[in-house]
Amino acid sequence: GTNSEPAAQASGSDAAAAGGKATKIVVGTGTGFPQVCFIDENGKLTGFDVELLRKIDELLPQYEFEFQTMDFGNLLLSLETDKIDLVAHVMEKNPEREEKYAFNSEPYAHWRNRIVVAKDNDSIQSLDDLQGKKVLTSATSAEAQILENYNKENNKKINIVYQSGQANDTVSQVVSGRVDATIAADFVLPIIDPQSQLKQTGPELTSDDVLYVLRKDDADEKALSDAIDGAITDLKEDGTLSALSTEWLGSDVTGDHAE
Amino acid sequence: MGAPFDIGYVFSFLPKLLDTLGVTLLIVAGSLLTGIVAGFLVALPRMYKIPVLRTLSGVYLSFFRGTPILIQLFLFYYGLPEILKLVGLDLTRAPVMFFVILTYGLHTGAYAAEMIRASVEAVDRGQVEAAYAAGMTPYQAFSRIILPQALGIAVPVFSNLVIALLKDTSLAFTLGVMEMTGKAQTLGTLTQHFIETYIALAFIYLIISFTLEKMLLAAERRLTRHENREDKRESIFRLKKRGSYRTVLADINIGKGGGA
Amino acid sequence: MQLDPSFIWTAFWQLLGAIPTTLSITAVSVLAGFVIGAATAMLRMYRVPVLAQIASAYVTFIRGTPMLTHLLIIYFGLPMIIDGLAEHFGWSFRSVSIPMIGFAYISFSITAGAYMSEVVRAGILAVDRGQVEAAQSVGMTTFQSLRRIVFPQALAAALPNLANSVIGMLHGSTLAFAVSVVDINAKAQIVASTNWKFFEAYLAAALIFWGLTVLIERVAALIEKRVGAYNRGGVV
Amino acid sequence: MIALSHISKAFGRNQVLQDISLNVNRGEVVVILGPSGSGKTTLLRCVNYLEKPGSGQIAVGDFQVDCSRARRGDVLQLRRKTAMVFQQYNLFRHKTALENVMEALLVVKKLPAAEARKRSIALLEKVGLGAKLDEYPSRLSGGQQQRVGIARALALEPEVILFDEPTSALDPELVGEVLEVIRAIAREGITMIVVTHEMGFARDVANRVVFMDGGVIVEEGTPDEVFQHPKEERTKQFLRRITPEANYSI
Amino acid sequence: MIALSHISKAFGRNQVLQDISLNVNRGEVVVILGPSGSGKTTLLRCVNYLEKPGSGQIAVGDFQVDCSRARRGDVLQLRRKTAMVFQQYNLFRHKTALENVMEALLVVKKLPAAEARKRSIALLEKVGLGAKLDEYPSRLSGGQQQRVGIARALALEPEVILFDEPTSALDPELVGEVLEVIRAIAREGITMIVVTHEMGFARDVANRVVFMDGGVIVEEGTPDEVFQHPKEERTKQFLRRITPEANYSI
Ligand SMILES: Nc1ncnc2c1ncn2[C@@H]1O[C@H](COP(=O)(O)OP(=O)(O)OP(=O)(O)O)[C@@H](O)[C@H]1O
Ligand SMILES: Nc1ncnc2c1ncn2[C@@H]1O[C@H](COP(=O)(O)OP(=O)(O)OP(=O)(O)O)[C@@H](O)[C@H]1O
Ligand SMILES: [Mg+2]
Ligand SMILES: [Mg+2]
Repeated sequence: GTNSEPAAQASGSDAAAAGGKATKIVVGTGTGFPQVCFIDENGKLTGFDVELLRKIDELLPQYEFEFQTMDFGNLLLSLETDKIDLVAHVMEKNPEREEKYAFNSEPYAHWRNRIVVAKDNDSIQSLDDLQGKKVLTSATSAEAQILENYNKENNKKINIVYQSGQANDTVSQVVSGRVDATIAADFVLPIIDPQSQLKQTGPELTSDDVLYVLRKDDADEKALSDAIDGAITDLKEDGTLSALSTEWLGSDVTGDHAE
Repeated sequence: MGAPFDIGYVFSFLPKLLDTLGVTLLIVAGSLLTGIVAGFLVALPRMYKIPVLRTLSGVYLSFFRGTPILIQLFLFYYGLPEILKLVGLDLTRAPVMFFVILTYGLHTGAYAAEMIRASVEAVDRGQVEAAYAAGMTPYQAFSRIILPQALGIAVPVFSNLVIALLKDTSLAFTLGVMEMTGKAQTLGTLTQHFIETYIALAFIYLIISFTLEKMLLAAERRLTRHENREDKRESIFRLKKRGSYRTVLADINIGKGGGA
Repeated sequence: MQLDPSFIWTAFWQLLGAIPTTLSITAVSVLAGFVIGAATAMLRMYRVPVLAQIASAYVTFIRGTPMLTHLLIIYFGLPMIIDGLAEHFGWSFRSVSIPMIGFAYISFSITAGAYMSEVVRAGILAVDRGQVEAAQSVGMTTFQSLRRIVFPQALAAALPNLANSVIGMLHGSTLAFAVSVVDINAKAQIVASTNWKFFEAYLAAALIFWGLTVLIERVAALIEKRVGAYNRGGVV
Repeated sequence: MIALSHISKAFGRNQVLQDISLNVNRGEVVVILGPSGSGKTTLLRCVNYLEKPGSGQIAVGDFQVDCSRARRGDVLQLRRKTAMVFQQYNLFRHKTALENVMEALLVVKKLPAAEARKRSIALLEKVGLGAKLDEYPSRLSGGQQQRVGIARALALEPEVILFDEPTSALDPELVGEVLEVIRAIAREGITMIVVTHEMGFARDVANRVVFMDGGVIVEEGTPDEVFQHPKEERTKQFLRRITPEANYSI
Repeated sequence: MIALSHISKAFGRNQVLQDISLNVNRGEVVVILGPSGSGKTTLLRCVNYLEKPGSGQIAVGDFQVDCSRARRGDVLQLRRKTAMVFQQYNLFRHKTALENVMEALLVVKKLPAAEARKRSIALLEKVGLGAKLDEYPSRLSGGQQQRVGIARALALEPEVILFDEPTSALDPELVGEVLEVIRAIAREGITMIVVTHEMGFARDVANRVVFMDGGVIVEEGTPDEVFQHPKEERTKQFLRRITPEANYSI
């Protein structure tokens, strides 16, 4: 990564630039997820997802990555409408998404969703305990999918509260008791809650690979997907991936696969 | 809500937000240009009552004034390229800024069209007749008599329009344009000092709109200096005298009542 | 992307459920805004010392800044103030008891108030001074002439602007999602996220907003016709 | 009936009325003449306090007000003893002809609606508008509007009626009908002050003509005295300018 | 000089002018009289095509237009041969008195600025406004505005000047000064059609008086004929209403 432009289209790699004719790939990501994809105090787009892609870009001279940021809720729509070629936002693979989108096959992290409640709340252990309670989540997220699925199977028991993400108020909503819980991945929680006012509780609700999302039935996308898989395997092998994970997420969350 | 309130952050955020002022102003200027062109195109068929076109501009006006700009942004950013693909034009990868300026431009165009029509119509009919009676051609009458007067009438409405546009740009970040509001959010996320960022943000918007308003007011004074009377009677309830077209439009607020 | 017209229809029906939220935000902010606006306008027109300056500053600030910042400042700032005060004075009330939509109500009312004050002011200024003088000359008190002569005419004059403001607030209510209030626009996003048909959902939302706006315009025109009946007609 | 003593009025630094004293007896009709800007309107408006005089006393009937310390109640009482007919009619635009006349009866005199209605209809018939009761002002001709204005003024049964150029906003053809109504009222013995440039009317109806210029009363007397044998040079000059038509006998 | 033949004009179903023919000789001054709505203004506006007549011919000087097939260029030429003075003055509000007069000279006659300026100043001095060259209309009195309007009309050196109630929007005192200017122009032998209710003026200046009602010419003749010995009942009736003052000799 060469540049520290304030965001939208930060170009990807020197390697590709040197290599001449590289295919331009527009990577869609966000700015609202600290440590994963966000803008640092120098105005530079960075984070685990971003830096990993920059590394992958270095390994793939045939591609040149360009980042485009947007609201999380618009990422998949943008992918679908060709605005971007790839979604990188620690996206978890789930059956609903698989139906409509393609994923690469080599995961670069692992996502274990659990219920998150305020530190002093011991009354909640499972989704069943959330019946009649308010649970915060953001529209289009995989966590929303879990809750909606639960409600579908149990005839609307959990009271889902959607947030747009603009106010960045998850922690305060849970701590203040406006909502009773939220759902988050193990490695996400310390990031959004550096002061540890929340805790995870109950069993893993889902356990899925974190992958890049691509368009379905698209040969170019398939080629890209395969190339990325190769690069990720390389980065795993030389330890770069786990180093990145430790650097940004505090621990290595890249090791295992979904059961 | 993160950290406790600290006024110091407000000041430290100001320069950082100002970094992106250029983007905000670019959107405003670009949309304004687009909007005025669109406004003329839409206003003309309505003023000259051209069949079909007039109905079309009616629909245009109704749509852009009838739906929130936020939704218009989505529809244009995602929908327009799909439609254009049908006619073989691929705009999918055009920069976001293009769509943002286009949408704000078309949105502004709807209000500009009404501004143009209302100001031209507010010019006393007798002015045109006097011009015709003196043997001017319609073009001469329009450019030398109507337009200069309509400009003066339009300024206050234009001022509202520009400021509404400025404020509306605060929604462009939803499509990922890193303008001031988007920047404010990233600053808030980074530091957890949300309220301070938004106060700083509001402050900057306030200064800009205030400056714009004053500049346009000066322009209005200049353009309507012929209407200045020496004896301005001050009073809560104004005595309306016939003949001054300023009174016709002075209170019309074709602009928008709220935020988005 | 392939457009699925049938989903526009499906989404449309689901979005109808969010209309009450959107309308309640609009109604509350317009009504409260009108009261705030009328008071503000009066303070300014009668040049009440100090208060008139505060009123002007309020109007300038609100009209010069985006509605989204009002909402966010209220959302983050109000709890800080309330909880601070509550702690200080030992009240049991805490900001948590304010429902999320409450912040939208409060913030948008403040926004609407500033716009309404201009609407009210323009309406009253539109009333010919001769009307007040005529009322005074037949011996009406100031209050009588305001209530019976000025206000009815001001209302008629202000109606178009009033309708504009209502529409502005209707459209502005889309911002409420920033504080987790699910209005029509937010609902569109949620509805779409179950099957990823965003575009169709936004189209449906646009249609609803468009319909509501046209409805408001029509109603306003109807009221204007009745209230302003005296304005039409032949001579003079 | 009316006694104005030492009325002065300034707008900012512009002294519009200077120490004006004028007495009008019960039943008298006084016409005020004078060039534009001489203060005629201002004087009339001072009488019912639409303009607050700087100093002086105003007496209407047995009610007297000292302008330097008039209170709200005094002003209200003064206004209820006088009625005004405006040049621009100033009918309440959102009320029909009938409602315009009824309004003050209901609000100020607190008459029951039926009674107010009956009296208003009678008055409107008197000014020849029995057929226009339910029309809004915007649908009446200027002359008709002015006649509603006169009926509205009469409704309060004021001791004094003040007319400020009641016909100057009318088309020449409509002037006659309004003057006819005013003439009829004058015959009933109501005290009136009329600002007008209608010489024929003044001659016919006025008991006294007052000529003002520059905020002072220059000359006053019977119409004959003022029109035929003006004493002051300024009066002569003014009359020459305002009645060029008088040179041509038709 | 002017020959109107069989001019008809309708607004929607309202037939405002019915087959009107009127000839005005070079240097003649014709006054048109008639009740409100009789079509006087419409007739005047037809002469310079501000209103498009439904049918008929208009000739000004040696230039003739058939209304049923007038083209743009014809209209323009017709308008350049005539000038109009409006009741509401219609001065260009954003131009000073001088610029108002210069405007047409620059734009229509394409005179060089210096020349246009010189001629305009001369004209404004002629109407007594040499001191007000740089004032905007909003700062002039009605009479002054109307005089600028007349200067503007004269600037084009038209063959005909049309006046539509040029004094009816003026305060009584200001009427005289405008009539005086018109009178002076009449003496110079310019052809004029004047719509006015000023009887004295008509008597004094007009060569011919035309009385219109209901879109037709009811009667025409010398002022003496029409005013003193009207032949038609409608004319008599109208004259009685418009000159009630004539009953009082001052
Ligand atoms: N409200 C006011 N504020 C300032 N000056 C005023 C006001 N009302 C009147 N004047 C000034 O007072 C003077 C007298 O005005 P007034 O209207 O009494 O004259 P008038 O004799 O009625 O004239 P006209 O015949 O034109 O009606 C004028 O110079 C006018 O400009
Ligand atoms: N633009 C128009 N559209 C429709 N009707 C019109 C129009 N102009 C005039 N009329 C009608 O034509 C008739 C004649 O109008 P015109 O103005 O010529 O009368 P006038 O004799 O000048 O009256 P006045 O003395 O009131 O000026 C009237 O009935 C009027 O309502
Ligand atoms: Mg006056
Ligand atoms: Mg006319």
